[in-house]
Amino acid sequence: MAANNVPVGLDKEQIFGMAEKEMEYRVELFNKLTHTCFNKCVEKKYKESELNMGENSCIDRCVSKYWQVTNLVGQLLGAGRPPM
Amino acid sequence: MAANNVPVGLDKEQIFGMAEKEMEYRVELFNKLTHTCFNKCVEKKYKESELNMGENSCIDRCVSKYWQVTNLVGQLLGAGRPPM
Amino acid sequence: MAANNVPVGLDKEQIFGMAEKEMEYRVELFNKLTHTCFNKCVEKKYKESELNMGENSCIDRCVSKYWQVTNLVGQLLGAGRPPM
Amino acid sequence: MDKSMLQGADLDSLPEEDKKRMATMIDQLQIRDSLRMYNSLVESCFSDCVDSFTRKALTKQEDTCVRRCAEKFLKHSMRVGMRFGELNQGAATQD
Amino acid sequence: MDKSMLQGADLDSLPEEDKKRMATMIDQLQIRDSLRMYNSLVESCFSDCVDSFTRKALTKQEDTCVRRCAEKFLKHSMRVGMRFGELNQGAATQD
Amino acid sequence: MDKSMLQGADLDSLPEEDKKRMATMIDQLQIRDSLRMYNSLVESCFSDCVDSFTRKALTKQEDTCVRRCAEKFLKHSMRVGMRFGELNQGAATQD
Repeated sequence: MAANNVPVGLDKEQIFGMAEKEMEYRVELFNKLTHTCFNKCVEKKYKESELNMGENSCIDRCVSKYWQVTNLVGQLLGAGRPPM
Repeated sequence: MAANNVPVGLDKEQIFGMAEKEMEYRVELFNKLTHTCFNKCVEKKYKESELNMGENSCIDRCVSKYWQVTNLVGQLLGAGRPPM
Repeated sequence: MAANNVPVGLDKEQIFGMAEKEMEYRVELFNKLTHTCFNKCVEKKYKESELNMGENSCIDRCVSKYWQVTNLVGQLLGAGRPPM
Repeated sequence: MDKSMLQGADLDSLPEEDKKRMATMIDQLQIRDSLRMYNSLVESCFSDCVDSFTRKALTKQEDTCVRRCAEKFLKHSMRVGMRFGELNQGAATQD
Repeated sequence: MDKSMLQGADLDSLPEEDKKRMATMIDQLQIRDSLRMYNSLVESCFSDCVDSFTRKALTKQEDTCVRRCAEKFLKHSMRVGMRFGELNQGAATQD
Repeated sequence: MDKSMLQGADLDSLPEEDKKRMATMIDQLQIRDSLRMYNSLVESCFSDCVDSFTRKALTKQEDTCVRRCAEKFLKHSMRVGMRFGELNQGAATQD
Protein backbone atom coordinates (compact mmCIF):
# COMPACT_ATOMS: atom_id res chain seq x y z
CA MET A 1 0.00 0.00 0.00
CA ALA A 2 1.77 3.10 -1.22
CA ALA A 3 2.17 5.83 1.38
CA ASN A 4 0.05 8.28 -0.61
CA ASN A 5 -2.95 5.93 -0.38
CA VAL A 6 -3.02 5.87 3.40
CA PRO A 7 -6.14 7.58 4.69
CA VAL A 8 -5.46 10.42 7.11
CA GLY A 9 -6.25 10.00 10.77
CA LEU A 10 -4.80 6.52 11.18
CA ASP A 11 -2.30 5.98 13.93
CA LYS A 12 0.97 4.19 13.38
CA GLU A 13 -0.26 0.80 14.62
CA GLN A 14 -3.01 0.84 12.04
CA ILE A 15 -0.64 1.80 9.25
CA PHE A 16 1.77 -0.98 10.13
CA GLY A 17 -1.14 -3.39 10.42
CA MET A 18 -2.42 -2.44 6.98
CA ALA A 19 1.03 -2.73 5.41
CA GLU A 20 1.38 -6.18 6.96
CA LYS A 21 -2.02 -7.34 5.67
CA GLU A 22 -1.19 -6.01 2.22
CA MET A 23 2.06 -7.97 2.12
CA GLU A 24 0.36 -11.10 3.40
CA TYR A 25 -2.15 -10.65 0.62
CA ARG A 26 0.54 -10.44 -2.06
CA VAL A 27 2.32 -13.50 -0.73
CA GLU A 28 -0.94 -15.44 -0.66
CA LEU A 29 -1.80 -14.33 -4.19
CA PHE A 30 1.61 -15.48 -5.38
CA ASN A 31 1.27 -18.83 -3.62
CA LYS A 32 -2.22 -19.52 -4.93
CA LEU A 33 -1.16 -18.55 -8.44
CA THR A 34 1.92 -20.80 -8.21
CA HIS A 35 -0.09 -23.80 -7.05
CA THR A 36 -2.93 -23.28 -9.50
CA CYS A 37 -0.62 -22.94 -12.49
CA PHE A 38 1.49 -25.91 -11.33
CA ASN A 39 -1.65 -28.03 -11.35
CA LYS A 40 -2.88 -26.69 -14.69
CA CYS A 41 0.44 -26.83 -16.57
CA VAL A 42 2.92 -29.31 -15.15
CA GLU A 43 2.79 -32.97 -16.07
CA LYS A 44 2.57 -35.03 -12.88
CA LYS A 45 4.25 -38.25 -13.90
CA TYR A 46 7.61 -36.64 -13.27
CA LYS A 47 9.49 -38.50 -16.01
CA GLU A 48 12.15 -35.81 -15.89
CA SER A 49 13.13 -32.93 -13.68
CA GLU A 50 13.15 -30.25 -16.39
CA LEU A 51 10.15 -28.22 -17.48
CA ASN A 52 9.63 -28.82 -21.18
CA MET A 53 8.78 -26.14 -23.75
CA GLY A 54 5.06 -26.83 -23.62
CA GLU A 55 5.02 -26.55 -19.84
CA ASN A 56 7.01 -23.32 -19.92
CA SER A 57 4.71 -21.56 -22.34
CA CYS A 58 1.68 -22.86 -20.48
CA ILE A 59 3.10 -21.34 -17.28
CA ASP A 60 3.67 -17.94 -18.92
CA ARG A 61 0.11 -17.84 -20.24
CA CYS A 62 -1.32 -19.12 -16.99
CA VAL A 63 0.37 -16.33 -15.02
CA SER A 64 -0.84 -13.78 -17.53
CA LYS A 65 -4.44 -15.02 -17.40
CA TYR A 66 -4.40 -15.28 -13.61
CA TRP A 67 -3.28 -11.67 -13.50
CA GLN A 68 -6.13 -10.63 -15.77
CA VAL A 69 -8.65 -12.49 -13.64
CA THR A 70 -7.26 -10.75 -10.55
CA ASN A 71 -7.77 -7.38 -12.20
CA LEU A 72 -11.20 -8.28 -13.51
CA VAL A 73 -12.46 -9.45 -10.13
CA GLY A 74 -10.92 -6.35 -8.55
CA GLN A 75 -12.98 -4.17 -10.89
CA LEU A 76 -16.13 -6.13 -10.14
CA LEU A 77 -15.62 -5.77 -6.42
CA GLY A 78 -15.28 -2.11 -7.30
CA ALA A 79 -13.35 -1.37 -4.19
CA GLY A 80 -11.64 1.58 -5.80
CA ARG A 81 -8.34 0.09 -4.78
CA PRO A 82 -6.04 -1.55 -7.30
CA PRO A 83 -6.07 -5.32 -6.80
CA MET A 84 -2.29 -5.30 -6.65
CA MET B 1 -15.82 -15.14 23.92
CA ALA B 2 -18.19 -13.48 26.31
CA ALA B 3 -16.52 -11.67 29.20
CA ASN B 4 -18.21 -13.87 31.77
CA ASN B 5 -16.52 -16.98 30.36
CA VAL B 6 -12.99 -15.70 30.84
CA PRO B 7 -11.18 -17.76 33.48
CA VAL B 8 -9.77 -15.75 36.36
CA GLY B 9 -6.04 -15.28 36.71
CA LEU B 10 -5.35 -14.45 33.08
CA ASP B 11 -3.52 -11.26 32.32
CA LYS B 12 -4.69 -8.83 29.70
CA GLU B 13 -2.37 -10.12 26.96
CA GLN B 14 -3.83 -13.58 27.31
CA ILE B 15 -7.38 -12.29 27.22
CA PHE B 16 -6.73 -10.29 24.07
CA GLY B 17 -4.95 -13.28 22.56
CA MET B 18 -7.91 -15.54 23.29
CA ALA B 19 -10.40 -13.04 21.89
CA GLU B 20 -8.30 -12.78 18.75
CA LYS B 21 -8.11 -16.57 18.32
CA GLU B 22 -11.86 -16.85 18.86
CA MET B 23 -12.57 -14.30 16.15
CA GLU B 24 -10.12 -15.95 13.77
CA TYR B 25 -11.95 -19.19 14.43
CA ARG B 26 -15.33 -17.69 13.56
CA VAL B 27 -14.00 -16.16 10.38
CA GLU B 28 -12.43 -19.46 9.36
CA LEU B 29 -15.63 -21.35 10.13
CA PHE B 30 -17.60 -18.91 8.00
CA ASN B 31 -15.11 -19.19 5.13
CA LYS B 32 -15.01 -22.99 5.17
CA LEU B 33 -18.78 -23.15 5.31
CA THR B 34 -19.06 -20.68 2.43
CA HIS B 35 -16.67 -22.63 0.23
CA THR B 36 -18.09 -26.02 1.08
CA CYS B 37 -21.68 -24.97 0.38
CA PHE B 38 -20.63 -23.17 -2.82
CA ASN B 39 -19.13 -26.42 -4.06
CA LYS B 40 -22.09 -28.53 -2.96
CA CYS B 41 -24.87 -26.24 -4.20
CA VAL B 42 -23.82 -23.92 -7.00
CA GLU B 43 -23.79 -25.05 -10.59
CA LYS B 44 -20.31 -24.43 -12.03
CA LYS B 45 -21.08 -23.89 -15.69
CA TYR B 46 -21.99 -20.29 -14.91
CA LYS B 47 -24.68 -19.95 -17.55
CA GLU B 48 -26.05 -16.99 -15.65
CA SER B 49 -25.01 -14.73 -12.81
CA GLU B 50 -28.11 -15.24 -10.67
CA LEU B 51 -28.59 -18.00 -8.13
CA ASN B 52 -31.68 -19.96 -9.12
CA MET B 53 -34.36 -21.21 -6.73
CA GLY B 54 -32.86 -24.67 -6.41
CA GLU B 55 -29.45 -23.25 -5.58
CA ASN B 56 -30.90 -20.87 -3.01
CA SER B 57 -32.78 -23.53 -1.11
CA CYS B 58 -29.77 -25.85 -1.31
CA ILE B 59 -27.64 -23.08 0.25
CA ASP B 60 -30.11 -22.55 3.12
CA ARG B 61 -30.18 -26.26 3.92
CA CYS B 62 -26.44 -26.58 3.53
CA VAL B 63 -25.82 -23.79 6.06
CA SER B 64 -28.32 -25.37 8.44
CA LYS B 65 -26.73 -28.80 8.19
CA TYR B 66 -23.19 -27.41 8.49
CA TRP B 67 -24.29 -25.67 11.66
CA GLN B 68 -25.68 -28.92 13.05
CA VAL B 69 -22.46 -30.76 12.22
CA THR B 70 -20.48 -28.03 13.99
CA ASN B 71 -22.59 -28.49 17.10
CA LEU B 72 -22.47 -32.27 16.91
CA VAL B 73 -18.68 -32.37 16.63
CA GLY B 74 -18.45 -29.81 19.42
CA GLN B 75 -20.43 -32.15 21.68
CA LEU B 76 -18.22 -35.10 20.72
CA LEU B 77 -15.07 -33.17 21.50
CA GLY B 78 -16.83 -32.50 24.77
CA ALA B 79 -14.85 -29.39 25.40
CA GLY B 80 -17.58 -27.96 27.54
CA ARG B 81 -17.41 -24.84 25.47
CA PRO B 82 -20.08 -23.96 22.93
CA PRO B 83 -18.76 -24.45 19.40
CA MET B 84 -19.77 -20.90 18.55
CA MET C 1 15.02 -23.71 16.58
CA ALA C 2 17.65 -24.65 19.11
CA ALA C 3 19.27 -21.72 20.90
CA ASN C 4 22.70 -22.62 19.55
CA ASN C 5 21.53 -22.14 15.97
CA VAL C 6 20.52 -18.55 16.46
CA PRO C 7 22.76 -16.24 14.43
CA VAL C 8 24.50 -13.55 16.47
CA GLY C 9 23.42 -9.96 16.13
CA LEU C 10 19.70 -10.59 16.26
CA ASP C 11 17.69 -8.65 18.74
CA LYS C 12 15.13 -10.25 20.99
CA GLU C 13 12.15 -9.40 18.78
CA GLN C 14 13.73 -11.24 15.89
CA ILE C 15 14.54 -14.27 18.03
CA PHE C 16 10.98 -14.49 19.31
CA GLY C 17 9.70 -13.99 15.79
CA MET C 18 11.85 -16.84 14.48
CA ALA C 19 10.83 -19.16 17.30
CA GLU C 20 7.20 -18.39 16.56
CA LYS C 21 7.60 -19.06 12.83
CA GLU C 22 9.40 -22.33 13.59
CA MET C 23 6.57 -23.51 15.83
CA GLU C 24 3.96 -22.47 13.29
CA TYR C 25 5.91 -24.49 10.75
CA ARG C 26 5.88 -27.62 12.91
CA VAL C 27 2.18 -27.32 13.58
CA GLU C 28 1.48 -26.87 9.88
CA LEU C 29 3.67 -29.87 9.00
CA PHE C 30 1.80 -31.98 11.53
CA ASN C 31 -1.57 -30.83 10.21
CA LYS C 32 -0.72 -31.44 6.57
CA LEU C 33 0.70 -34.86 7.40
CA THR C 34 -2.41 -35.73 9.41
CA HIS C 35 -4.78 -34.73 6.62
CA THR C 36 -2.76 -36.33 3.85
CA CYS C 37 -2.46 -39.66 5.67
CA PHE C 38 -6.14 -39.57 6.66
CA ASN C 39 -7.03 -39.27 2.98
CA LYS C 40 -4.56 -41.93 1.87
CA CYS C 41 -5.31 -44.51 4.60
CA VAL C 42 -8.75 -44.18 6.13
CA GLU C 43 -11.80 -45.70 4.52
CA LYS C 44 -14.41 -42.97 4.03
CA LYS C 45 -17.61 -44.93 4.20
CA TYR C 46 -17.42 -44.80 7.97
CA LYS C 47 -19.04 -48.17 8.60
CA GLU C 48 -17.52 -48.17 12.06
CA SER C 49 -15.78 -45.75 14.36
CA GLU C 50 -12.66 -47.85 14.98
CA LEU C 51 -9.55 -47.84 12.85
CA ASN C 52 -8.99 -51.38 11.61
CA MET C 53 -5.61 -53.14 11.47
CA GLY C 54 -5.03 -52.32 7.81
CA GLU C 55 -5.73 -48.64 8.42
CA ASN C 56 -3.45 -48.57 11.44
CA SER C 57 -0.47 -50.04 9.65
CA CYS C 58 -1.10 -47.80 6.64
CA ILE C 59 -1.02 -44.79 8.97
CA ASP C 60 2.31 -45.86 10.52
CA ARG C 61 3.91 -46.29 7.12
CA CYS C 62 2.39 -43.11 5.80
CA VAL C 63 3.88 -41.08 8.67
CA SER C 64 7.24 -42.75 8.15
CA LYS C 65 7.26 -42.04 4.43
CA TYR C 66 6.06 -38.47 4.90
CA TRP C 67 8.94 -37.95 7.30
CA GLN C 68 11.40 -39.30 4.74
CA VAL C 69 10.00 -37.02 2.04
CA THR C 70 10.35 -34.05 4.42
CA ASN C 71 14.01 -34.91 4.96
CA LEU C 72 14.65 -35.55 1.29
CA VAL C 73 13.14 -32.25 0.19
CA GLY C 74 15.06 -30.53 2.99
CA GLN C 75 18.31 -31.89 1.57
CA LEU C 76 17.37 -30.80 -1.95
CA LEU C 77 16.59 -27.29 -0.78
CA GLY C 78 20.03 -27.54 0.77
CA ALA C 79 19.25 -24.92 3.30
CA GLY C 80 21.79 -26.31 5.72
CA ARG C 81 19.08 -26.32 8.32
CA PRO C 82 17.44 -29.51 9.52
CA PRO C 83 13.93 -29.80 8.13
CA MET C 84 12.61 -30.42 11.65
CA MET D 1 -16.83 -11.02 7.25
CA ASP D 2 -20.19 -10.84 8.85
CA LYS D 3 -20.48 -8.28 11.64
CA SER D 4 -22.66 -10.62 13.64
CA MET D 5 -19.75 -13.01 13.96
CA LEU D 6 -18.07 -10.69 16.37
CA GLN D 7 -21.09 -9.92 18.49
CA GLY D 8 -20.01 -12.40 21.14
CA ALA D 9 -17.30 -10.04 22.25
CA ASP D 10 -18.82 -7.99 25.02
CA LEU D 11 -17.09 -4.72 24.24
CA ASP D 12 -19.19 -2.49 26.45
CA SER D 13 -17.83 -3.86 29.69
CA LEU D 14 -14.23 -2.98 28.77
CA PRO D 15 -12.32 0.15 29.81
CA GLU D 16 -11.90 2.80 27.11
CA GLU D 17 -8.35 1.97 26.00
CA ASP D 18 -9.11 -1.74 25.76
CA LYS D 19 -12.18 -0.98 23.69
CA LYS D 20 -10.00 0.93 21.27
CA ARG D 21 -7.49 -1.92 21.11
CA MET D 22 -10.25 -4.46 20.54
CA ALA D 23 -11.73 -2.29 17.78
CA THR D 24 -8.34 -2.06 16.06
CA MET D 25 -7.97 -5.82 16.28
CA ILE D 26 -11.40 -6.34 14.72
CA ASP D 27 -10.55 -3.87 11.94
CA GLN D 28 -7.32 -5.70 11.22
CA LEU D 29 -9.08 -9.06 11.07
CA GLN D 30 -11.68 -7.61 8.70
CA ILE D 31 -9.02 -6.21 6.38
CA ARG D 32 -7.20 -9.55 6.35
CA ASP D 33 -10.44 -11.39 5.81
CA SER D 34 -11.57 -9.32 2.84
CA LEU D 35 -8.18 -9.67 1.19
CA ARG D 36 -8.31 -13.43 1.70
CA MET D 37 -11.82 -13.57 0.35
CA TYR D 38 -10.66 -11.67 -2.71
CA ASN D 39 -7.74 -14.09 -3.21
CA SER D 40 -9.89 -17.14 -2.86
CA LEU D 41 -12.61 -15.76 -5.13
CA VAL D 42 -9.98 -15.18 -7.83
CA GLU D 43 -8.57 -18.67 -7.38
CA SER D 44 -12.00 -20.34 -7.47
CA CYS D 45 -13.25 -18.52 -10.53
CA PHE D 46 -9.93 -18.90 -12.35
CA SER D 47 -9.94 -22.64 -11.68
CA ASP D 48 -13.54 -23.05 -12.77
CA CYS D 49 -13.37 -20.85 -15.85
CA VAL D 50 -9.87 -20.93 -17.35
CA ASP D 51 -8.59 -24.14 -18.82
CA SER D 52 -6.95 -23.40 -22.14
CA PHE D 53 -3.47 -21.98 -22.36
CA THR D 54 -2.97 -21.57 -26.08
CA ARG D 55 -3.14 -17.80 -25.84
CA LYS D 56 -2.00 -15.15 -23.42
CA ALA D 57 -5.25 -13.20 -23.18
CA LEU D 58 -8.54 -14.27 -21.65
CA THR D 59 -11.05 -15.36 -24.27
CA LYS D 60 -14.49 -13.73 -24.40
CA GLN D 61 -16.03 -16.89 -22.89
CA GLU D 62 -13.52 -17.00 -20.07
CA ASP D 63 -14.17 -13.34 -19.33
CA THR D 64 -17.94 -13.90 -19.20
CA CYS D 65 -17.53 -17.02 -17.08
CA VAL D 66 -15.32 -15.20 -14.54
CA ARG D 67 -17.81 -12.32 -14.25
CA ARG D 68 -20.74 -14.66 -13.63
CA CYS D 69 -18.71 -16.78 -11.25
CA ALA D 70 -17.68 -13.74 -9.19
CA GLU D 71 -21.24 -12.41 -9.08
CA LYS D 72 -22.64 -15.78 -8.10
CA PHE D 73 -19.99 -16.21 -5.43
CA LEU D 74 -20.75 -12.83 -3.91
CA LYS D 75 -24.52 -13.45 -3.90
CA HIS D 76 -23.89 -16.87 -2.41
CA SER D 77 -21.62 -15.42 0.22
CA MET D 78 -24.19 -12.80 1.24
CA ARG D 79 -26.90 -15.41 1.54
CA VAL D 80 -24.68 -17.61 3.67
CA GLY D 81 -23.87 -14.59 5.84
CA MET D 82 -27.58 -13.94 6.40
CA ARG D 83 -28.40 -17.53 7.32
CA PHE D 84 -25.32 -17.79 9.47
CA GLY D 85 -26.26 -14.60 11.28
CA GLU D 86 -29.75 -15.95 12.01
CA LEU D 87 -28.34 -19.19 13.46
CA ASN D 88 -25.83 -17.23 15.53
CA GLN D 89 -28.63 -15.01 16.76
CA GLY D 90 -30.68 -18.04 17.72
CA ALA D 91 -27.76 -19.58 19.58
CA ALA D 92 -27.10 -16.31 21.41
CA THR D 93 -30.67 -15.87 22.62
CA GLN D 94 -30.74 -19.46 23.88
CA ASP D 95 -27.91 -18.72 26.30
CA MET E 1 -0.84 -30.07 18.73
CA ASP E 2 1.70 -32.50 19.98
CA LYS E 3 3.74 -31.22 22.91
CA SER E 4 6.85 -32.88 21.49
CA MET E 5 6.69 -30.56 18.53
CA LEU E 6 7.84 -27.72 20.68
CA GLN E 7 10.65 -29.48 22.45
CA GLY E 8 13.25 -27.92 20.17
CA ALA E 9 12.80 -24.60 21.93
CA ASP E 10 15.40 -24.57 24.68
CA LEU E 11 13.34 -22.77 27.27
CA ASP E 12 15.57 -23.42 30.27
CA SER E 13 18.36 -21.18 29.09
CA LEU E 14 16.12 -18.13 28.89
CA PRO E 15 15.71 -15.42 31.55
CA GLU E 16 12.51 -15.57 33.58
CA GLU E 17 10.48 -12.92 31.73
CA ASP E 18 11.36 -14.39 28.34
CA LYS E 19 10.32 -17.83 29.56
CA LYS E 20 6.94 -16.40 30.46
CA ARG E 21 6.60 -14.71 27.10
CA MET E 22 7.59 -17.89 25.28
CA ALA E 23 5.07 -19.89 27.33
CA THR E 24 2.30 -17.43 26.44
CA MET E 25 3.24 -17.72 22.78
CA ILE E 26 3.07 -21.51 22.94
CA ASP E 27 -0.32 -21.33 24.69
CA GLN E 28 -1.64 -19.00 22.01
CA LEU E 29 -0.44 -21.29 19.22
CA GLN E 30 -2.08 -24.25 20.93
CA ILE E 31 -5.40 -22.46 21.25
CA ARG E 32 -5.27 -21.42 17.60
CA ASP E 33 -4.28 -24.92 16.58
CA SER E 34 -7.10 -26.68 18.40
CA LEU E 35 -9.66 -24.26 16.98
CA ARG E 36 -8.30 -24.90 13.49
CA MET E 37 -8.35 -28.63 14.06
CA TYR E 38 -11.97 -28.35 15.13
CA ASN E 39 -12.83 -26.35 12.01
CA SER E 40 -11.12 -28.74 9.68
CA LEU E 41 -12.61 -31.79 11.35
CA VAL E 42 -16.08 -30.30 10.86
CA GLU E 43 -15.33 -29.50 7.22
CA SER E 44 -13.92 -32.97 6.48
CA CYS E 45 -16.73 -34.90 8.10
CA PHE E 46 -19.39 -32.63 6.62
CA SER E 47 -17.93 -33.07 3.14
CA ASP E 48 -17.64 -36.84 3.50
CA CYS E 49 -21.02 -37.43 5.12
CA VAL E 50 -23.53 -34.83 3.93
CA ASP E 51 -24.57 -34.81 0.31
CA SER E 52 -28.31 -34.41 0.12
CA PHE E 53 -30.00 -31.06 0.56
CA THR E 54 -33.65 -31.93 0.26
CA ARG E 55 -34.26 -31.30 3.96
CA LYS E 56 -33.02 -28.87 6.56
CA ALA E 57 -32.18 -31.37 9.29
CA LEU E 58 -29.42 -33.98 9.31
CA THR E 59 -30.76 -37.45 8.53
CA LYS E 60 -30.12 -40.32 10.93
CA GLN E 61 -27.49 -41.75 8.54
CA GLU E 62 -25.71 -38.43 8.21
CA ASP E 63 -25.65 -38.07 11.98
CA THR E 64 -24.16 -41.54 12.42
CA CYS E 65 -21.65 -40.96 9.65
CA VAL E 66 -20.46 -37.67 11.20
CA ARG E 67 -20.05 -39.29 14.62
CA ARG E 68 -17.96 -42.14 13.24
CA CYS E 69 -15.95 -39.81 11.04
CA ALA E 70 -15.10 -37.54 13.98
CA GLU E 71 -14.13 -40.50 16.18
CA LYS E 72 -11.99 -42.01 13.46
CA PHE E 73 -10.33 -38.70 12.76
CA LEU E 74 -9.46 -38.20 16.42
CA LYS E 75 -8.06 -41.70 16.77
CA HIS E 76 -6.11 -41.23 13.56
CA SER E 77 -4.79 -37.91 14.75
CA MET E 78 -3.61 -39.37 18.07
CA ARG E 79 -1.83 -42.22 16.30
CA VAL E 80 -0.11 -39.79 13.94
CA GLY E 81 0.92 -37.70 16.94
CA MET E 82 2.51 -40.74 18.60
CA ARG E 83 4.46 -41.81 15.50
CA PHE E 84 5.45 -38.24 14.78
CA GLY E 85 6.71 -37.83 18.33
CA GLU E 86 8.83 -40.96 18.04
CA LEU E 87 10.43 -39.74 14.81
CA ASN E 88 11.04 -36.31 16.32
CA GLN E 89 12.61 -37.96 19.34
CA GLY E 90 14.87 -40.04 17.11
CA ALA E 91 15.92 -36.98 15.14
CA ALA E 92 16.64 -35.06 18.33
CA THR E 93 18.90 -37.74 19.84
CA GLN E 94 20.84 -38.00 16.58
CA ASP E 95 21.95 -34.39 16.85
CA MET F 1 8.74 -14.85 -1.84
CA ASP F 2 9.54 -12.51 -4.62
CA LYS F 3 11.24 -9.30 -3.52
CA SER F 4 9.29 -7.34 -6.09
CA MET F 5 6.11 -8.17 -4.26
CA LEU F 6 7.03 -5.82 -1.49
CA GLN F 7 8.15 -2.92 -3.63
CA GLY F 8 4.86 -1.13 -3.17
CA ALA F 9 5.86 -0.24 0.35
CA ASP F 10 7.52 3.13 0.10
CA LEU F 11 10.18 2.59 2.74
CA ASP F 12 12.34 5.60 2.00
CA SER F 13 9.81 8.11 3.22
CA LEU F 14 9.67 6.59 6.69
CA PRO F 15 11.60 7.73 9.77
CA GLU F 16 14.57 5.56 10.75
CA GLU F 17 12.95 3.52 13.52
CA ASP F 18 9.89 2.78 11.40
CA LYS F 19 12.13 1.63 8.57
CA LYS F 20 13.75 -0.84 10.92
CA ARG F 21 10.40 -2.08 12.13
CA MET F 22 9.12 -2.45 8.58
CA ALA F 23 12.28 -4.35 7.60
CA THR F 24 11.84 -6.74 10.54
CA MET F 25 8.23 -7.31 9.51
CA ILE F 26 9.29 -8.11 5.94
CA ASP F 27 11.97 -10.51 7.23
CA GLN F 28 9.42 -12.28 9.40
CA LEU F 29 6.99 -12.64 6.51
CA GLN F 30 9.77 -14.05 4.33
CA ILE F 31 10.75 -16.62 6.96
CA ARG F 32 7.13 -17.68 7.38
CA ASP F 33 6.65 -17.81 3.64
CA SER F 34 9.67 -20.01 2.94
CA LEU F 35 8.66 -22.43 5.69
CA ARG F 36 5.15 -22.58 4.24
CA MET F 37 6.53 -23.11 0.77
CA TYR F 38 8.63 -25.95 2.10
CA ASN F 39 5.60 -27.54 3.78
CA SER F 40 3.44 -27.28 0.72
CA LEU F 41 6.17 -28.58 -1.57
CA VAL F 42 6.52 -31.65 0.67
CA GLU F 43 2.76 -32.19 0.71
CA SER F 44 2.39 -31.81 -3.06
CA CYS F 45 5.25 -34.12 -3.97
CA PHE F 46 4.26 -36.67 -1.34
CA SER F 47 0.68 -36.72 -2.64
CA ASP F 48 1.77 -37.02 -6.26
CA CYS F 49 4.51 -39.62 -5.72
CA VAL F 50 3.65 -41.84 -2.76
CA ASP F 51 0.69 -44.13 -3.01
CA SER F 52 1.68 -47.54 -1.71
CA PHE F 53 1.86 -48.27 1.99
CA THR F 54 3.01 -51.89 2.06
CA ARG F 55 6.43 -50.92 3.35
CA LYS F 56 7.87 -48.38 5.72
CA ALA F 57 10.65 -47.05 3.51
CA LEU F 58 10.36 -45.03 0.31
CA THR F 59 10.87 -47.19 -2.77
CA LYS F 60 13.52 -46.24 -5.34
CA GLN F 61 10.78 -45.02 -7.71
CA GLU F 62 9.13 -42.90 -5.05
CA ASP F 63 12.49 -41.38 -4.16
CA THR F 64 13.19 -40.49 -7.81
CA CYS F 65 9.67 -39.14 -8.28
CA VAL F 66 9.96 -36.88 -5.22
CA ARG F 67 13.33 -35.51 -6.37
CA ARG F 68 12.01 -34.66 -9.84
CA CYS F 69 8.81 -33.24 -8.42
CA ALA F 70 10.71 -30.95 -6.06
CA GLU F 71 13.08 -29.79 -8.81
CA LYS F 72 10.22 -29.14 -11.20
CA PHE F 73 8.28 -27.28 -8.55
CA LEU F 74 11.23 -25.02 -7.76
CA LYS F 75 11.89 -24.27 -11.43
CA HIS F 76 8.20 -23.61 -11.93
CA SER F 77 8.10 -21.35 -8.91
CA MET F 78 11.08 -19.31 -10.13
CA ARG F 79 9.51 -18.87 -13.54
CA VAL F 80 6.23 -17.75 -12.02
CA GLY F 81 8.17 -15.31 -9.83
CA MET F 82 9.84 -13.79 -12.91
CA ARG F 83 6.61 -13.37 -14.86
CA PHE F 84 4.80 -12.09 -11.81
CA GLY F 85 7.55 -9.55 -11.21
CA GLU F 86 7.28 -8.29 -14.80
CA LEU F 87 3.52 -7.83 -14.51
CA ASN F 88 3.92 -6.09 -11.14
CA GLN F 89 6.54 -3.83 -12.70
CA GLY F 90 4.21 -3.00 -15.57
CA ALA F 91 1.36 -2.23 -13.19
CA ALA F 92 3.61 -0.01 -11.08
CA THR F 93 4.84 2.09 -14.01
CA GLN F 94 1.28 2.59 -15.22
CA ASP F 95 0.41 4.41 -12.02
